[in-house]
Amino acid sequence: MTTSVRPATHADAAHRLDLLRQMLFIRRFEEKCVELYSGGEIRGFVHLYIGEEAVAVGVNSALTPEDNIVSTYREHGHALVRGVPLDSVMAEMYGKITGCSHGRGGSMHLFDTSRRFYGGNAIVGGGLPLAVGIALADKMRGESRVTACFFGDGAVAEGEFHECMNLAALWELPVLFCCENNGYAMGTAIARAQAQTDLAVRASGYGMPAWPVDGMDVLAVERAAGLAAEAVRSGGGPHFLELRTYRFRAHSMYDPELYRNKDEVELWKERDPIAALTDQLRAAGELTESDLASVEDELATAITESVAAARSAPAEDVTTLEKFVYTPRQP
Amino acid sequence: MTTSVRPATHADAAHRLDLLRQMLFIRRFEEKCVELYSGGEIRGFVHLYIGEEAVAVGVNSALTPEDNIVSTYREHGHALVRGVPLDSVMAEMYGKITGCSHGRGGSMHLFDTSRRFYGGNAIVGGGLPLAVGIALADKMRGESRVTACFFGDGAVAEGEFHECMNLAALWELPVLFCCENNGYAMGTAIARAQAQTDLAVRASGYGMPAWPVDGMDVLAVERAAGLAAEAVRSGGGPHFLELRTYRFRAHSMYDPELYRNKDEVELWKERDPIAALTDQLRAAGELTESDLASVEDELATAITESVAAARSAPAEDVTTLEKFVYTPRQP
Amino acid sequence: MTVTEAGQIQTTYREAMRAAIRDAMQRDDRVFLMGEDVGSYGGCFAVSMGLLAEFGPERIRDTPLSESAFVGAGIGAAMAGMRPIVEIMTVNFSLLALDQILNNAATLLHMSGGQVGVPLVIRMTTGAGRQVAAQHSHSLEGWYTHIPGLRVVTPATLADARGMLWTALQDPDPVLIFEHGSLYNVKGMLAADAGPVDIDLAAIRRPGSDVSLIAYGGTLGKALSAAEVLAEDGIEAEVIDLRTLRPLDDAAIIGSVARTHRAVIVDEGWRSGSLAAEISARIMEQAFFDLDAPVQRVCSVEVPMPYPRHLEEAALPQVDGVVAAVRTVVG
Amino acid sequence: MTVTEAGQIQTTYREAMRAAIRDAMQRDDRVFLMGEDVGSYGGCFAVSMGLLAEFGPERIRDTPLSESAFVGAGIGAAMAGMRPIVEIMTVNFSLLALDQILNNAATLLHMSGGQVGVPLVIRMTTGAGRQVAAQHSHSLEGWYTHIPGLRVVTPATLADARGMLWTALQDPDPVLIFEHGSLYNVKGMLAADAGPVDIDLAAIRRPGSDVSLIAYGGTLGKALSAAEVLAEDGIEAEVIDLRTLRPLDDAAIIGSVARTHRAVIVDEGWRSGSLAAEISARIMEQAFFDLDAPVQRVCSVEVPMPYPRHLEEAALPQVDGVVAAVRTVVG
Ligand SMILES: Cc1ncc(C[n+]2csc(CCOP(=O)(O)OP(=O)(O)O)c2C)c(N)n1
Ligand SMILES: Cc1ncc(C[n+]2csc(CCOP(=O)(O)OP(=O)(O)O)c2C)c(N)n1
Ligand SMILES: [Mg+2]
Ligand SMILES: [Mg+2]
Repeated sequence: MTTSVRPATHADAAHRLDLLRQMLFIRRFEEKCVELYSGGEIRGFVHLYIGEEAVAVGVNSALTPEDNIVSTYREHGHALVRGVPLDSVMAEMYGKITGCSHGRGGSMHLFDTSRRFYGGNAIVGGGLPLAVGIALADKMRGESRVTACFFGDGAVAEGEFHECMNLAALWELPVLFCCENNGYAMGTAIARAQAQTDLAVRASGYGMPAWPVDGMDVLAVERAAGLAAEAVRSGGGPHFLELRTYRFRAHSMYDPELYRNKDEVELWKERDPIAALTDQLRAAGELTESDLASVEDELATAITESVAAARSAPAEDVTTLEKFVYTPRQP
Repeated sequence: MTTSVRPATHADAAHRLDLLRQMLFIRRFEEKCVELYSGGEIRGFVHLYIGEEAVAVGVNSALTPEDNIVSTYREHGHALVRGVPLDSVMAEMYGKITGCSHGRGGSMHLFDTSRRFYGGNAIVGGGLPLAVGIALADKMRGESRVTACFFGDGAVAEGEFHECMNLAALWELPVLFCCENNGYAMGTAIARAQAQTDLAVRASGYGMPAWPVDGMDVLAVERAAGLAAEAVRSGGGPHFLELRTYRFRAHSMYDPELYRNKDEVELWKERDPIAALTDQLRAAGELTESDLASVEDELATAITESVAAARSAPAEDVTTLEKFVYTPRQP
Repeated sequence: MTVTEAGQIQTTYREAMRAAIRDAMQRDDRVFLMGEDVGSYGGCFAVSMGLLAEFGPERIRDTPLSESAFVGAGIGAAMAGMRPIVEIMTVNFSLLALDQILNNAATLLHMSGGQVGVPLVIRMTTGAGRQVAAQHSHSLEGWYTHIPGLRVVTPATLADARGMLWTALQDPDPVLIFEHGSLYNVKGMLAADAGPVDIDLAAIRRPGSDVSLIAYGGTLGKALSAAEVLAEDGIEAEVIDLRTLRPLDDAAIIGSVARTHRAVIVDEGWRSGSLAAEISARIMEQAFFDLDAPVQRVCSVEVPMPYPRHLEEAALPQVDGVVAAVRTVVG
Repeated sequence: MTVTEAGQIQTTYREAMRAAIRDAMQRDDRVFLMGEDVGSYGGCFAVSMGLLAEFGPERIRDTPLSESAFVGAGIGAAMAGMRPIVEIMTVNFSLLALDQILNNAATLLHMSGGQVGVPLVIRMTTGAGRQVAAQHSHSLEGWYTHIPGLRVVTPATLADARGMLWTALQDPDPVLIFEHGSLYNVKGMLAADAGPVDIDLAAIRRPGSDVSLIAYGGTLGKALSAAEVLAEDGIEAEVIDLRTLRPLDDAAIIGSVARTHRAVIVDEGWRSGSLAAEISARIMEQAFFDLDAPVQRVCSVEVPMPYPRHLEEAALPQVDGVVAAVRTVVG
């Protein structure tokens, strides 16, 4: 949390530009999703991460490819920055064979085990026990991996949260709990769901280090996650980060947003993590308009191409409907 | 907790003698159960409270008849001191029609709604949501009742515990959480189940007053419960007491007790709440041997009579097997 | 709302449900609605939209994401004399509350020997069809029909959406109402003075003599469509809307089969262990000698729901499949 | 252990299960046992007695009372390459973990498009018969047979208790093992070199030509006893032990019915929505024209289990009831 532990790379303009690029990547991807959803090309439940990009980017940046990630239904950002190929994520939104989950999962169930990305879970709190178990396996085998587990503020009210926090702390498992506190669980403001709204305080009651982080500042997230992940990796047991953030859009694709007022949304939008870093880089003379334009171009091209590829990719044949229910038996 | 709030009655010798009598009542009742179980007259799971009597007696003594109680499968003590008639409790152990649950429940499911005694729940943690709901009803109707909810240290690991603590605190419900911390959940010592073994500290994380109490000292329990119940009753929201106690016998009727050593058991037995109060009263000259003998006689007679009554009470006819599955419809 | 000359109003299933809740709240001040996002958000499926403004946050009570605790709290409040309507957002999340529903709501009356009634209504959305994939597409109402002590109803029409709730609230025992997600937008005419309806009897939605087509909730529409297709070929299907799944209206089912000598059951649950199996078994037991052909089931294919539309459609019962099944029995 | 000349040893079902666990632990160091009181206590039903000393607390892993978290952790550990055996003390508590079992264990393979296998074994005790009343007497294995993605097995013999576990552990998908509580003390002879057995096929435990008596787990013994009673009257029942409840061995069931033309199913689940219903429906669909009489079910009466012995006996399937049911079909 202090500048003393700040890795050298953070000072590095190229690194900061890369963080910006990653956040833009998520943003542009999801803006395209909005378009495609409106056009009826993608369906189901689609939960946008817009506004929260600094969290995924900052945390992921502190992880190594050997670490594990368990996420929620609001996981486009986590998947993309983890390196799950854009084309396979887009194809998954279309339910095509080339999707990262073979088209079976859709937006809420992105998986890529080759990148140790363990989904995509649509039951609130449902991924937490999986993260505990993956970390248990690592610990039993003496592997020094971190399992980063994302979940929302709403999940903190679930019994499973409690059971998992206790179990991870009791068994000193290498889990990095990343609570994305965006202030709402659907339409329920945190103060109407939690007796103790200071979630880091709550978490520290389990006897694990826990602290709040400005989730709108990608560098702050990266620093905190770096510190915590390092502690977890070196045997310090589970750690908990409360990443204070905000979603700029509806809970799912559209909702009437009766539960919050426009001023609040506008106030948070002023803290847009992408705008903030852009301004910072500009002010430091580390970002020119043409740098930005070329990043945007590159992203736009890649996203457009991914849409084209997804559109033309084959859909699975209905005759294989029952595939993936059981593992094919070895003869 | 301090002597200043200690009700006048506590100084009262008659009151203290009554507390002793109640503890002895539970003890003698359960000793009889051991005998009857060994003789095969009562069956099923029977969980003894021996060693923990000060908790039930002290807490109940701080409640009024208008308050509600929700308990566990280790509830003989709670039921008896609440005033559920001995004969009906004994008959329930026999599964007879005259039992307090019409014989349907047995040892783990004692009920007496006329005494606002809401059972007798054999799912660990399962009673907690009921207590929250009963308290919610009271609060919505503006009744000033306390709902005392008993549960063990093991239940604290269950997700339901967490959900209920949060809900009660969030909605400021009149629940008195009475955690009977006897150090073990079956064979699992608390340190092998809880990352944070200081349960009062854990509880206070929900933003409710919570403190540990010497559960082997009935006067200490009564004082703490009195203070907490008063605070709950007067709108102070939920409170949590961690009642530190010990069961002298096996988890259920018999178990090999491999999980704890004899010395530990002996050490705790030296703190037997009944012996302690007896000694105290004797030392203060408030208890003569003949007082004690007459209490014991009275209890022995009542218990013997209850056994006789239970034995000769009718068993339900099998033709009514399906009774109590649905409420009979009004025509 | 315009009332036609015939005393009819144009409405939707959603509005009919909302009118039923409003009506119950007005009639009985013990009634309240509790669940995730029933208040500020306006209800996940907008059923309770506007009710918060009308009845306030005490009676339109938003809960945290704590399914076990708030369902259990509903049970406790019902025990204590209130008449809660608990909304579980969808059946998918009801698993987290299943212990409370089975081991408390359904069982307390019996365990207490008739003392503790649980006049609780639990509403939840069920079913698939919106491409929300494997964790959000369950039809588990069949499981609930296995539980003694519960009543399970499935309004499939506007009149039942409007009328079943009040009757359920009058029931002294717990009643579960399953609302198929595909129905909320269904439009139609309803008597302006529509009110409570019975929740005991199945209804013949279309008379016919050649085959009994047995359906409920979300499959009723498909059965009726199939009946129309079949009618073009001169096959007259009698379409039965079960309405109440527990207890089943055996007389209606067996009566119809006695007339038609053939039956096809349409049930969105996975085939193995479906409610359709129970109905088939009952026809076997009670009408074997009336049957001219084996009873057929049209159920969901046994696969977690895939995201892509064409696979989801292939997994679910469809009109074609129903028609084909009927053709095999009226060979 | 004395080995007879025929290479047999005298053992119990409990010891056979324990031998199977020990064997698996020795063969494969990815295997570990995890659950409530499997360690220090020696296992609730003493199945794992002694294994803690042999394998240590890492591999004989006591858990807190957190069914959802430790079952989910088993899923996560299996995903990560371990081979966990998770013990849920009894099926009654499995409801608290049902969300993890259905929405993760059974579904991950599909949601991830074939990437995430869950080679997990979950063992639990099922059934009634020990007067432990309404919350501790469930037979819910039928529910689990409804879930695509799971395999469900029920060892009813010593050889199966000894042999099913290893085969289950070799299965790439989650396998649930239900052990009926009444079986642990069953004594008998077992081959000294007994080892893995198939978990695909039903077994004919007694050949016969007059009626197919279909049973499994705790009801197999009752079916065999009934067959003996019937044999005295010249009625030869073929007794089928289903062994695996999902997937059902249709060929064995239908083959037997084709020979006997009559069937009675004995299942301890409550009648409505029982596994027996599914079997009856399959016979309807696949062997209707072979039947000389309607298939009958002998199930539990639909009542929460009452405590008194005579009522419990009346509620459960008994030999008498099986005999009577057979007489109605071989009229
Ligand atoms: C167990 C469960 N209950 C309810 C839901 C419906 N639901 C989906 S997301 C959500 C809100 C979750 O809020 P939070 O955890 O804060 O995550 P966020 O959506 O804000 O990222 C709800 C209620 C669900 N998916 N799972
Ligand atoms: C949900 C659930 N899991 C497991 C059990 C089995 N069980 C009964 S009592 C018990 C230990 C509970 O310990 P604690 O809460 O400390 O209460 P105590 O018995 O010590 O009074 C266990 C594991 C159960 N009844 N319910
Ligand atoms: Mg949130
Ligand atoms: Mg304890």
